[in-house]
This record gives sequence, C-alpha cells and structure tokens, in this order.
Amino acid sequence: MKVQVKTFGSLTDILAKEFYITANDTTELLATLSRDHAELAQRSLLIAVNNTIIKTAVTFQENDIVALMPPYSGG
Amino acid sequence: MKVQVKTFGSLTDILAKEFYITANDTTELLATLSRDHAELAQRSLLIAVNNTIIKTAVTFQENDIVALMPPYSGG
Amino acid sequence: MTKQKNDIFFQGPIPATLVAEAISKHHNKPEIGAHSIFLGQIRADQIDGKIVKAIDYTTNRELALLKMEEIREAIFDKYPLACMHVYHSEGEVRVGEICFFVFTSSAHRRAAMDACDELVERIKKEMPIWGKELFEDDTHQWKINR
Amino acid sequence: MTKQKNDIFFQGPIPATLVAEAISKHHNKPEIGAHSIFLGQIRADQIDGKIVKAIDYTTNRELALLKMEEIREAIFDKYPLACMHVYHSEGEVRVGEICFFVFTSSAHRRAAMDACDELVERIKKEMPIWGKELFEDDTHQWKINR
Repeated sequence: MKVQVKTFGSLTDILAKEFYITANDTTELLATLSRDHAELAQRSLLIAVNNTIIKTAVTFQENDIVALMPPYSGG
Repeated sequence: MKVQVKTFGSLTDILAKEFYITANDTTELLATLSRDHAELAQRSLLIAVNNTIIKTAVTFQENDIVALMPPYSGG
Repeated sequence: MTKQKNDIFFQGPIPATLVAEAISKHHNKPEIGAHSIFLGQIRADQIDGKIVKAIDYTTNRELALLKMEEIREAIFDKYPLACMHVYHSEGEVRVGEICFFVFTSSAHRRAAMDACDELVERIKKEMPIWGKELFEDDTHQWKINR
Repeated sequence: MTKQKNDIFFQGPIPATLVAEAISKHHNKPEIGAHSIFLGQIRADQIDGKIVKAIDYTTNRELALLKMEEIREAIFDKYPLACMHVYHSEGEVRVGEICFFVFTSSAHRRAAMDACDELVERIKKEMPIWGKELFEDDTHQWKINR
C-alpha cells in the first residue's frame, strides 16, 4: 500500500516533513524507516493513522495518512 | 477609660460608624452596647484593639481604638 | 483610581485593562514561566426573589493592610514565587464587573497555581472586608461568605 | 493574528490585550462569579550553558483540534462551567512573551479553578504540539515536557 507519512517535532530533523512510502502495516513502515535512519530506533514515537492514535500495529489501506510524532511538548 | 469604637459591615446598620464610650474592658463595652442595642446580643463579632485581633477579654488603656467587626465577606 | 504602594484597594470596579497592564509588566522577567490569575466578578444572585445589582465593599483598611502583609510574607515563604499582586475593590461594583484580582508568577506552573489558590482562600477568610449586596429594588443585605 | 472558530492556535506571541478582551467579553454574563486564568510565558532557561531566547511551536493541527474538542467536552461534563477558552501559540515566541492562555469561568470559584488546572495539565500532556528551544547562539534543542 502507498501511504502518506507526516512527521512532527524532532523527527523533522531526521526525516522529511511529508513523504510517500509503500508498506503493508505500521510495523513494516517503522522497520523500513529505522533501517535507513538508525537514530529512529531508540525514539519513543506516537503514531496516528488518519488522525486516530493507534496503540497496536495497524494494516494500511491505500492512501492512509500516517503521522509520526515524538512526545508532546506544548504549553 | 474613654475608648474610640469603630464599627464595620452590618454593624453600621445598628451602631454609629465611630463613637467614644467609657468602659474598663471589652466585656463591659459589649455589655453596655448590648443593653442599648438588643440586636447585638446574638451577633458573632470579631474585636480588634489597636489593630490587634483579641481572642479573650482585654482591659483598656485610655484612648484605645476598638474595632467591632462582623464575619468578613470580601472576595 | 489611585493605588498607593502596598495598598491593595481599588476604588470601584477593576478594569480588564489593569489585568493586561499587570501581565505586560512581567514581559521583562526572563525567570518567569507561569502566571496564575483569579478574578472575582459580581454575580446577579437571586435571594428571596430579589436580584443583586451591585455589591458595595467597605473595609477596615488599616487592619486589612497589616493582614495583607502577613499573608504576603507567608505565601512568599511557602512558594517559590517571582511575583504576587492582589487588588480588591472598595465601593460599589456592579453585576458583571470585577471586584477581586489575584495574580501570581513563578518559574514553574505548580507554585503560581497553588499560591494563587491559597491567596484567594486566605483573603476571603481573613481580610476585614464586607460586601453589602444591593438589590434592584434599592434594599440591601449583607453578604455572607460560605 | 487570525483565529477561526474552534481554532485554538494563535500565530506568534499572545498579546496581553487579548487577555483583557477575553475578560471584557464576560461582563454581560451575570451568572459568572469567578474566572481562573493560566498563562505560560517563555522562560530564559539555561541548558548546558546556553540560554533559551525563544521557542518555535509547531503542531499536528488536525489531530490537535480533534483532541481539543474531546478535552473541551470532558471538562464541560465534569465541571459546571459557564465558559472555557484556550489559546496556544504557533511559530516563534520570545523570552518574556506569552505562548499559552487558558481561561475558565463559573458561578463559584472552585469549578473555574479546578477546570483551569486540569485543562493546563491535559493540554500539556495530550495536545500534539512541539516546542523547539532556540538558543542565543542560533542552535536549537527540542523541548521536553516533564
């Protein structure tokens, strides 16, 4: 599946802010990104698929929008 | 002793805001005022002598300033 | 509309612009990270079918300012505050207007918030201030704090 | 400087006049007796010998607005509030300027104060907002909330 990835906060120092990538599920997506960007491996990440935070691995549908987010630091 | 009495809050509906009176101590002062103003008897009052709140009866010095105050209701 | 040093009393309603001015004065304090503000506003309470239109505040000013110094010192001793400001109206304040303004500032939020909370409680309980509730029919009743 | 309905984000620093305007808008609400306000101000933190001069805030705006609606509903369900307003800066906010403004109003003080407190905690913890601390030497570090 082709999905759109958006990155936020400190992740934008490592990855592009928006890009398209092919992956079957969130696990595969993270594995692919971590292979190319070793710094990602030790990061604590929140993942939202189509604006819903997911707690366990999710299988993608074509054109899903995936947000990769480090811990929040607003306020 | 002649003392100056100042009244506050709801007491000003019953007594003058400021007056002079002769009394030896706070107990005598309250007894005199309650005799002339029956409404005072059931009131809960705070008393300050020369800007110090007193908890027990105090003997007056000449020209003491006595504040008679109902429960506070600021804010 | 005048306010002397250490005088917390403000004649009439406290304008919203005073709150803005108080905030602005802290822009040059780089150690501050949090401000906590409490505002008391006159509520149109209904009592025995009559509606409050204003509260007329009077004080034992000398005793109040002594008590305020005592409270101020206790709060500064207890919390790591950068600043503390308190204003209370004297005289008539109408429904919808502000009669009470407490403002605390600190590096981290917990100190400002807890100090503001404690200041509000202590001032209501310990400051010799009295509110006379004025009704729309020109009668009155003395306010009771619960 | 524009703010759409339900949009909590404000471009750049939040001016003190916005706080005054927010207060003034409640003068015609006779059921309100208490307002509680929290303001976050950019602190000149020193980190490894470098001093913060500003924070640049970015957000996941879509997710943030959905989350804000969820928080807003939960707070209104939990506390008897008359009003609730939240503003958070987006973009660069310099030391001494305001980046976060939470404003709650209620008949009696406890609801406004507790709701304001809970809003501040939940927004810091649950809203997808990130602060990039800009140092005086033009390096940066991503803020971590504790």
